Amino acid sequence: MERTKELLVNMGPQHPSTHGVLRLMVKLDGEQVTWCEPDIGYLHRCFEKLSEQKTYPQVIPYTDRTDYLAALINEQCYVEAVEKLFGDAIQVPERAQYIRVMMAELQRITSHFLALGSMALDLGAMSAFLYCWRDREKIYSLFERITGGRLLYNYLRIGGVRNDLPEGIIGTPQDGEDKADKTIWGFINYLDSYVYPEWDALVTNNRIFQYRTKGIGVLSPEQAIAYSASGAVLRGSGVKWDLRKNLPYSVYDRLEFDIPVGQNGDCFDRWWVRQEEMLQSSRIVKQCLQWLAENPGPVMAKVPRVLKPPKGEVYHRIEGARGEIACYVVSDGGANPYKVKWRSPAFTHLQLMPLLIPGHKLADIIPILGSIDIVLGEVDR
Amino acid sequence: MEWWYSLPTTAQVWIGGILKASLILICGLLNFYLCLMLERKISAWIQNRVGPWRVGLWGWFQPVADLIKLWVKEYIQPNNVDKWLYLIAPFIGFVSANLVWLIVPFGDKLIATDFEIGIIFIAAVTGYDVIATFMAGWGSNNKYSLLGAMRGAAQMISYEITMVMSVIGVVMMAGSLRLSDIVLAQQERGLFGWFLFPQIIGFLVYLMASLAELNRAPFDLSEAEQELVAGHHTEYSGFRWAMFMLSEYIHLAAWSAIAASLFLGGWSGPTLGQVAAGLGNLLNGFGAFANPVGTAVANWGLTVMGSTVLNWLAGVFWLFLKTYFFVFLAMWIRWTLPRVRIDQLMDLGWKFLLPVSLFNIFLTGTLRYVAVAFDGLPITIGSFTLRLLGWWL
Amino acid sequence: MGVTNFIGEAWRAGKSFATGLKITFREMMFRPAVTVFYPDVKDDVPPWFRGIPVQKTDLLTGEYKCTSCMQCADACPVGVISIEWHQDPETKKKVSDRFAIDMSRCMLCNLCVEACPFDSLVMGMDYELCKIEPENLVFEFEDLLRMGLKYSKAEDPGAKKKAGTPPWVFHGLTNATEDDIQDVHGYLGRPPLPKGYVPELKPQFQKPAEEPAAEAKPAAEAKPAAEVKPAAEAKPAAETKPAAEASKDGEGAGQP
Amino acid sequence: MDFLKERFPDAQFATHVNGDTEVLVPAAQYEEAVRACYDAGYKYCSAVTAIDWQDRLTLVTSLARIDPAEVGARTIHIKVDLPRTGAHIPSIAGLYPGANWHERETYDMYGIRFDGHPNHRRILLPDNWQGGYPLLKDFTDRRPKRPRLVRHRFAE
Repeated sequence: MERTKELLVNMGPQHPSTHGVLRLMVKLDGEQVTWCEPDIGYLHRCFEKLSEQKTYPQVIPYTDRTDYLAALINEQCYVEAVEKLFGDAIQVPERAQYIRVMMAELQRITSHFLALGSMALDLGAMSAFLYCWRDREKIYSLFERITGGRLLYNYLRIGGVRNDLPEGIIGTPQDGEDKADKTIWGFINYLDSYVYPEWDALVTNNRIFQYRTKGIGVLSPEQAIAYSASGAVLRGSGVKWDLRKNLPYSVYDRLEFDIPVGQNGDCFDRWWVRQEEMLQSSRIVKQCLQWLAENPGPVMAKVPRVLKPPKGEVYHRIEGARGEIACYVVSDGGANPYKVKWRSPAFTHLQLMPLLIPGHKLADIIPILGSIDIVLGEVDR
Repeated sequence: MEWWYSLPTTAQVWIGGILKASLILICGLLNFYLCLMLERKISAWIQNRVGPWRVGLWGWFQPVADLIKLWVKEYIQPNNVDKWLYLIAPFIGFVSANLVWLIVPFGDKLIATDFEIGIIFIAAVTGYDVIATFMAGWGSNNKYSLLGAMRGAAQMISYEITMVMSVIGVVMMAGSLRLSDIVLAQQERGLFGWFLFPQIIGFLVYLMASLAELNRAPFDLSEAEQELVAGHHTEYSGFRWAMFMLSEYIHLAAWSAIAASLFLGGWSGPTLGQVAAGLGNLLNGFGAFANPVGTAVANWGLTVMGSTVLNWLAGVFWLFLKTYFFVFLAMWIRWTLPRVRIDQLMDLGWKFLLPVSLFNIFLTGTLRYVAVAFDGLPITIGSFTLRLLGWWL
Repeated sequence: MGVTNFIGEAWRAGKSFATGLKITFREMMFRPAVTVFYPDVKDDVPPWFRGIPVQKTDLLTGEYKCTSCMQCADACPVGVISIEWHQDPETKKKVSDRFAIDMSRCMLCNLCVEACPFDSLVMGMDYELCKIEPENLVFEFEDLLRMGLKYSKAEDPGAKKKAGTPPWVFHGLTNATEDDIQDVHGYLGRPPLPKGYVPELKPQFQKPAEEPAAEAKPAAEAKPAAEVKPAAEAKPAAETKPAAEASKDGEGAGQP
Repeated sequence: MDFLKERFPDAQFATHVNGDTEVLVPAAQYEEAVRACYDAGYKYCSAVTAIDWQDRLTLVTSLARIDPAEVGARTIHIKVDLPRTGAHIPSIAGLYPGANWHERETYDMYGIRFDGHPNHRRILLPDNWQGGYPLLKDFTDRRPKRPRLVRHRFAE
């Protein structure tokens, strides 16, 4: 029989549902995708080259720009790596550690908000997307009052955090939805009592949504590990691995939380894992708030005005919002880092596209891309 | 009126035709305006926004500004398009959407053309929509457009069958394909003798099928903006793109009007005279204590009851209400549900809706037979009891 | 699949759709809109919102506090602060010729404010910095001083930098205007006043005597007198207090 | 790391400040060392990068172990010293598919060729990039710089 010609379609760089400037080259046989290759680099901003020419504190604002949806977690990764280089010279105050963890978990919630919302939007449920922007704005107004910045907060410092929490931002555990954008307690209660059930009923239990996501883009645990998947992608495939538990950094070993794990490794499981992680993050934030309300204290260690860590190398891995963020800092004893390597999860996850997409329909590219949850600023750095 | 009858017949036909056509067009455009504004406002309210706000009072003149903007916008025609298909596709869709309004009964004898084959006519003119979509997708020489056009054609063609099948039940109960007859048949069945209740299965199937027919979410696969950038009208700009929007919303309103006539009794509803008479009777305590006010109101109602214009106005009013109930339903569904995939859509159409509509036809036939066999048994009650039996089988 | 499965699936799907429709209906009917009508109504931002680094003036002497020590320029990651100065031959003091910030490249990282040893720079809350010409995004010293007026205070000459919350954290609005200072350098376009002329400060700028929280207290009191819009009034008034208490009992961070 | 110590007695071992192990093996033994780690359970390639000391390049391959029951499993960094120009090393993308793009990026930024790489192309820079390898210390950007904006006083 005669072979029909395959249709080569360029999804992106300008496409409604490739988040950012990703270019997906797909070959279509009818609606069936037979071949797929991502093409990146449209947003390359030379982060690693720049950071070799800046002093150590000056690199922190650039780490914000890599994954601009979870900026504080990137700062945490870089800052803790540099502190490890200093060894015992810098003792970070405990309160600063707790503030870092709390902000990181709030940041994780915002990042998951956007991940879930954009995936729902790509599947056509636009109202769900706007609901999560509505709730995301509340956290951002909290961040704005704490750090002064709304999206890119240059908040963490080598040796602590820039400033303490302002008066009254913590609030009381009785704060309700009306305080959701005034106090952190208010937002956490609002999240647990209103947002999560609404999401559950509106999207997660929706049959069309389940038809679209269940059994799509199945990733087996072995494949997930071999392809260096991490974060919700790895956990959605059923591997119970979370660097906050398995390689504890900061004060995570003193906080109690669970690791949600999926069974099938399909898009729905990744979605479900993210949704559950938001609840776990709110648990962590609650514990941090209780601790912070009780123990006031300094939030900044005594650090020299010019930071010159001793010669050495460190490779620091933390659990970012999208997976394992790692930072390889090499110091030659000078005021500038000799080398900074940024290991970004989204960059690693994009390798899964040629594995997951072929064999599915064209419409399935969208939930797969959404469940992998990439940020192009982090992919291209 | 005698000057009108003094005119030659050809002149009557032509003038009447032109008058009707322009009226239909105006009606379609008014519905477009309302639907567009409602779409924006309802989506905004659902998403905790306020929607258009700047132009006019609460932004209710936004569509005017949009149309002016689209009118003066540069008209871009890409290279290597199939020129004629590309140019005329939007207008074919526009015409097919407007043609549906021809057979919508707005009141007793207030109907443009009263076809005997009303339902079939709907299926026929909505067929043009497929052609328009496919011409647009094929003509504009874009891969996304082509995919969207393929999807749209497959979807519309397969759902037309289901839509007609789901209406057959109504036709069987009314005993006619003519829409005005269907409305009258519902009127004879009493105040709430709408076909919605006995034909609940048919109604649900018709709802889903016509959502797919109209390319509205959750079935808007031919212009799925997240998958295919804008589907079959990706390459259109300016007023030709506006033509697609026009036809989409006019089609939506027309479909709602048809659904209202088929299932909600169309224009039938209490007229002003009936209301006044009822009010008068109420004031009179139904003759218990007759007082001059009640009698006056009742008599006024009785005098007014016969006037054609008032009854027509009442009919238009009720049809408008029922139509926009359906419009609101469609928008509400659109802004709630995610989109289905093309193969799931086909499964739904062929494997679920079509068998269900056939089962509905079978059920209705049985009930008709039963109702005729032991008549006196009111058909709604009988249908419900037997439908309960139908679940068991 | 059997007919019962068929019907059950339809029932489950219908139920889930009904739930979703119920939720959207609730959102439509019973939830307020969150829209802010931006140009007419502005969302209230805290005074320490990082909009643009501005220069502060001492209301008492009318001198600006910048000494062109170049520390901000060194700390800036993108190098958008350009400072030119020359040495006054007789007084042997630095005289600033030019202090410009190129806001077209500034990334609002607050590092220059932290580097400033004289508490001269502060992050202003003005965020509408759109200009038609990119050259107009270069803010010269005059503009920065004008924008910084509403954070300026009558400084305490004897105050020495103490550990504790740095003064640029949670700084408040004093809403000083051009009438509250004497124009020593004439950057306001007014004729310079005779030297040694001591202006009578408005009550909210009078230094309260022997109180350690000398700088943040007037900010807290200035609120009611301020001609800020009522939406913003409640919030900053509530939030300039912590700076006062924090610096009073000296807890908080040591300035890096 | 005992299994590496007995396998490669002449390799140089070191420990990072956070407990990670780093092994400096000769280039000939690189693939063998990686496979030894793979067999020892280090099935997760965290990153591949390189460091440009001015006289040589050092390829760093960070391998980790994914064991849900284990807490505090440190990373192994396998290091290879390579010449600064024309360096090439066997690719491990067959063993660790996740290292595929990291190797491409390392080639893109440092010019280290990976023999046997399935898809050996530039990844972040454009395919027709001629400007050299950016992360080498002696890289100079020849593209025109944006001029510094200067505004005349009181121009508004």
